[in-house]
Amino acid sequence: MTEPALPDILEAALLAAGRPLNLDDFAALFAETDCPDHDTLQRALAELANRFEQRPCELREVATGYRLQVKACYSPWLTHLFEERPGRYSRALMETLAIIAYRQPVTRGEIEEIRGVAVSSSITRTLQERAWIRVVGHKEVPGRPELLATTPDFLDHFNLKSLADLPPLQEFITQLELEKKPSSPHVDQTPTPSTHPNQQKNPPAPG
Amino acid sequence: MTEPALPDILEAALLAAGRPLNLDDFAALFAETDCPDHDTLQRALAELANRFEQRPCELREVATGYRLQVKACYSPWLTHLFEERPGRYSRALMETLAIIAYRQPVTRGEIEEIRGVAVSSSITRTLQERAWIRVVGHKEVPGRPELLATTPDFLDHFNLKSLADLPPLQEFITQLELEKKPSSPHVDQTPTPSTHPNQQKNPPAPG
Amino acid sequence: MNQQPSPPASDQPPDPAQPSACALVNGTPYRELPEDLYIPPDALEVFLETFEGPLDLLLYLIRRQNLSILDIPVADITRQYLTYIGMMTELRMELAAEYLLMAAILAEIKSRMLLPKPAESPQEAEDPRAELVRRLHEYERFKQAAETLEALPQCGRDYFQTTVDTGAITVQKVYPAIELEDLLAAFRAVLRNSERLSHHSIQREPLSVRERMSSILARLGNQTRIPFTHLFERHEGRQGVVVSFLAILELARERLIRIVQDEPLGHVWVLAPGGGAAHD
Repeated sequence: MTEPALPDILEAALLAAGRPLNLDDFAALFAETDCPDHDTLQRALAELANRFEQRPCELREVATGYRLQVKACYSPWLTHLFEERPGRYSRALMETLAIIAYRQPVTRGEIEEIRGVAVSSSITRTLQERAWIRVVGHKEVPGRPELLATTPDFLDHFNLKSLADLPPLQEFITQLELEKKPSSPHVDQTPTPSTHPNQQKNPPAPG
Repeated sequence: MTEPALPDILEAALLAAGRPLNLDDFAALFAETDCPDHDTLQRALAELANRFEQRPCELREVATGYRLQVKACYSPWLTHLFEERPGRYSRALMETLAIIAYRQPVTRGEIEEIRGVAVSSSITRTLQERAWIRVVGHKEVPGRPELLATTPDFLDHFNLKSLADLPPLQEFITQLELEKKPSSPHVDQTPTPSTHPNQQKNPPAPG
Repeated sequence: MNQQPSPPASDQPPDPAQPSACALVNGTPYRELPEDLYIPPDALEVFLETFEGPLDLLLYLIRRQNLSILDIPVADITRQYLTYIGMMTELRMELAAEYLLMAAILAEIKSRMLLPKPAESPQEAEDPRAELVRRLHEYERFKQAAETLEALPQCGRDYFQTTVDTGAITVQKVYPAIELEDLLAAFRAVLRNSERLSHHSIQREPLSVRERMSSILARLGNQTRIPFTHLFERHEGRQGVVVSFLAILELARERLIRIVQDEPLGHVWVLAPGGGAAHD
């Protein structure tokens, strides 16, 4: 078969390299005796750039050299290639969010006091990225800690019109008290696991 | 701008993915409502393959899907791109790999019987690290030795679509039987089930 | 492409004058290990190490003399084989037990070949070499298969995967889904674990007051100061006014806002705590 044309060799190199290539890199593809000079290379690159106009990738010159990149207009399709399967949020994140929702505006220190453990900054960052919480001010105490509150996006996501649509705190507290003080002491004494175990472990959702 | 044509979208995805894509991967690029069916995708892929004929890369179907690869005729130039030459693998490693490929699933003991020497654990480790082989089960004999088989990545690396595409094993045994003992069942009597010629012709499909 | 990784001796025509050359170093046959070490010992070692095991060594010995595996001159081959083993031992190379086992097998075959064949039932008299021949064939097939495999196009050597930059592609982030019930369950867990919380006064603070506190703070983030009256929405009615008022009082109590009046009977302003004094 005939020897490939210069622009083809350059295209092959750009496709295989996976990194930007500069003129010296291109020159290094060739044996010293038949190495094209920089002018020739540049003309070949110009031809290549032309050739790509109708194709899904384009030749771009960046700081470290030339590279091929997929055109931005393919984003709507290619985004699906790179999306990661969404994971699950950690319990720590969910609890932090719940405390912010019910206790807002609240500082990180106050959340830590309630949960008894430190709130990692990755949790608040995640919640802020999702635009569910925001900083609404600073508490005027030493260190001026940020005051965190929920956003309208948070309400939208959970289909709430306002925070008042969240079940009132009192409901939780009443439930917890029921859990803690079983109405009949018999239940504790007789070891019959069948006695309302479900209720105790998973209190029903508040109406 | 107008919406890109289907082959262009597929080309963009193949260029961007950096791994082989199968028909399901292609389908996943689209919203459910305007997802082309497999026939349409396959026609677009055929068009794409045509389009590449004059270009430095080609569309190839390997075990895990379709991928674009730079044509082999460019390798004289491209080897200069990479500082590290791809390491040649030792004969011991290639022989072990060949036995696993043609005899799978196979135990380490069976490999040792064929090669006449112990299989060093560094060889199986290297093969597993490269994701060319994996343990697919255990043989129900004393010690429950691991059964080794090749992976789709192995096929991908060697540019194969399935194990059936492996070059056929030489049939020395048949020749021996014909020359030496044309009508005698001796070879069959030797209690080595692995030498049955039929088995050797058709390596099992990957699991 | 199809390089023979086997020792270089194979391209040497068999010389009947010296059938038992024990090694070839740079093409020169040596019948015995020279005492004066003209050959660098390393070179010989490398040569011997090219064998992948006893079967490989045997195959080499057979192929070197263009012999058929089917008709091995066992006596000859055994002698040559033992010479190699001897060299390896002399060089104190680590000798795998398999080499010695093969020596034993060869010796056994040799002795059985010497025995007269039983006259009756010639069909069952198996050639003592048959099993070795089978193993040699079997090994040779895979030795060749390994070479064929090695010669197949390989990624990064013969063909190259394409990778282009995807920096221009914007990726939408997909977030985990959570339901309100998940959130409430998390909150129940918090309350269950936090005795302290239930003793606090929060249980008496209606949620709407805290929400209003957040929204007032958020507005102060944008505006730095807001006329007090603007914090009340007429359409919310009396209850809304009460909620806003309680929120303002609570914020002031927690020193999250300042309430100032520049002049008697003038506008009352609500300020972010760090904000400067209000003036028109």
